[in-house]
Amino acid sequence: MIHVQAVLPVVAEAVDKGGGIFPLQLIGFALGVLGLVFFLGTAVGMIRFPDFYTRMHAAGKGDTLSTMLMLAGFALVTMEDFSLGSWLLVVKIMAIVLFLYITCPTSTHALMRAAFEDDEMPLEEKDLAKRKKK
Amino acid sequence: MKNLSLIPVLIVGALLVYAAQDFPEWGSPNSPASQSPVSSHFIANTGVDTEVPNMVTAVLADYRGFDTMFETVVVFIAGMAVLAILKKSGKKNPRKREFEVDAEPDLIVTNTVRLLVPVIQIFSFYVLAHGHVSPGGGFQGGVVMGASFILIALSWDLDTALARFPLDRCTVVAGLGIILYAGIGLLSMFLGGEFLDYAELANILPVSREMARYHAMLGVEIGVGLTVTAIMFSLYANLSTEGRLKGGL
Amino acid sequence: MGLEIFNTFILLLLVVVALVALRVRDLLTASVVFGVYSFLMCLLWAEMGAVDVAFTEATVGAGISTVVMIATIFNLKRKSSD
Amino acid sequence: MIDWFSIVMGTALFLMMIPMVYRIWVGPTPFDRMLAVNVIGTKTAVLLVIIGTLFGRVDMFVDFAIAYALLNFVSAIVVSRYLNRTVSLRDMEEKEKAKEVEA
Amino acid sequence: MYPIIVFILLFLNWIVFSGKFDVFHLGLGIVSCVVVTWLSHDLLFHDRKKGLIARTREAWRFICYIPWITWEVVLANVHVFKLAMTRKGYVEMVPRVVTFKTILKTDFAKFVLANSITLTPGTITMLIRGDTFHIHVMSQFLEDDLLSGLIEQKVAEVFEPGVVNAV
Repeated sequence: MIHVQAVLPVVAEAVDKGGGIFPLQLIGFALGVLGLVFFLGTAVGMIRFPDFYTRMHAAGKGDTLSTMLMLAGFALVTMEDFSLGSWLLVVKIMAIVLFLYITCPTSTHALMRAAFEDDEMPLEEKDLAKRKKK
Repeated sequence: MKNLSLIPVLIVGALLVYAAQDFPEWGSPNSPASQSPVSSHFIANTGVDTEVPNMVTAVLADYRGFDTMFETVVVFIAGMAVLAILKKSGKKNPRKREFEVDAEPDLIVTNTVRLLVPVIQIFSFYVLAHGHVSPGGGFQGGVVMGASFILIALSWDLDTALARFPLDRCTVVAGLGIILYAGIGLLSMFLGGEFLDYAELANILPVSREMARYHAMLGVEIGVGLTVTAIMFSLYANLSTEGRLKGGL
Repeated sequence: MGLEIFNTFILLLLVVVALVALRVRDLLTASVVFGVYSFLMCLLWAEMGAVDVAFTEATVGAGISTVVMIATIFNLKRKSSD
Repeated sequence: MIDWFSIVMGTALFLMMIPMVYRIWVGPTPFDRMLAVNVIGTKTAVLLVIIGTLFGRVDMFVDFAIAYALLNFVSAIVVSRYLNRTVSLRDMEEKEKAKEVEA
Repeated sequence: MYPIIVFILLFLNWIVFSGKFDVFHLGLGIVSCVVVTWLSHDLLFHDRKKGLIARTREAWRFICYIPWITWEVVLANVHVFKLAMTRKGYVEMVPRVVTFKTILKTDFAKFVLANSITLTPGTITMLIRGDTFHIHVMSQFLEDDLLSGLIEQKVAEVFEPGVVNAV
């Protein structure tokens, strides 16, 4: 932080001020940590699941919800007062959540369809059992 | 041989890491970049001269406006070069693959694109118009706008996108952007200043000299945005079809 | 302090992703992996405070570069999968 | 307090990005790599908001996050489209060859 | 009439993005909203036969639908978390593809149904061909849950109230 203060006085001032409303901040912290927990599920699933299709389930769902929770948490944490400006910031952050709500399932579906139409990807349970044994 | 080439790579890498120790600390006020008179001059004077809070935009579009103009011209020339080369090669060897596949558009993807393309376009206009107060500007806005047309081409097919933005109109719009940029520069020259000296525009606009620079920068950014939008889309349309403008990705 | 930690992580991941982009044989995969490289570069610029550069990297990296590369690859022949 | 929260969240996110990069490095098929790329792209939006909180200028950094949220799915669509086209082209060429053999 | 609705929606969007209320920026907003409406007003609201009142009712029902689907998303994540973290869930996993026919008619309703299915536990839409949905599911329990058709009914209530009564 020291160097940042030296170069950008405006930024440093804003960092030092760093207000916030305490009860809202607590909710925000809780939401953020919850998001991290769900993202942990995704990360473990990405490593542990046996084949591409099941990994897709882990990634496509955990991604959406954890991002939503974390962004909502940060929207609450950074809210300084109830003025119009900070409300607009919250709405803007929630707009990101809305866009993700539309785009995430779409990209999941697009990748799934691509894999399904490509011949090199096996789908049967036998292949899965083989991979599990390995 | 492959392993042998690892040795010079490692030596050069070690030398670079060794040399990196002499760098000034990150963000240190004693570094040469912070101590040069130019940057302190800009930090002190951009707000007074132009009333633009974002220094990067002020420097890009006003202090070194000549440079930015020719950067836009470079983008334009790159697009035209791709067009010219591909048009020629398309004529010479007509087609390697004889088949054109018309894949049916995916229902989910097309509906998502229907919902999102207007939002993307309004976002690109927002980025372009607020280049003065927040990061952004003509180039970024143009790229986002071009991406929205590419998205239409990807979800239906190229013909749908070309019906919205035909390629000959693309060329015209790209040229128009540069003409807008150079026109603002020439206008300020005719009003008695230097080329691209926006402050002279205060003679015809009902604002102060500082605000004239502010508004002229917006016009310049619009010019850059028009050129970049058109060139990005025509780049995609030409590259994906080898210049034939039908079928393709 | 936080920014230094972020710096270390970003640079570390950046090197790994660059190595993957070199190592992969499939052109399609290489260009997609290059997308990650541009995401991380955007984070690096943002974290250093070069906001306009970061925004350019974000729009070009996410919107244009992958599309144009894959459009070019489509006109070549797909050689090998990985 | 906000600073500490942001630092901890950001560090945790970077740590959990390591499995994704592992998936990119190992990934038996190209699709695994693309999946990981997609997840990293979404998380980049969150990390940008976190960096903005550290700088104290969230209103500025939110713009990047919106750009990522809007444009991140482009690469997935492109890949899907590319494979769809190549597979159907391959099928058509095979059919054409079969016809020639019959003739 | 529809272009005007599109213009108003886009202008709301602009206000959220911009956050500046002086005349200059609002004027820029109006100009750019007009341009975007001119460029792409035909993309939003594909089906233009419905009246304004029916649209408003539909929008209200859709807003009521969002909390339910959000709760389903949370359940989905708990499920995936369980599968990833515990040994028992890992053994239970039997991936398969399920095919069913939908009662929904319009494209947008199918789109909402497909995305809702993708967001709910252990199911991802793979392909839509006409009325037929091909869906990848993780286990037997989830397949039964999916084929009971709860989500489909909810979506039909939102977009096509007539269809539910007919069935």
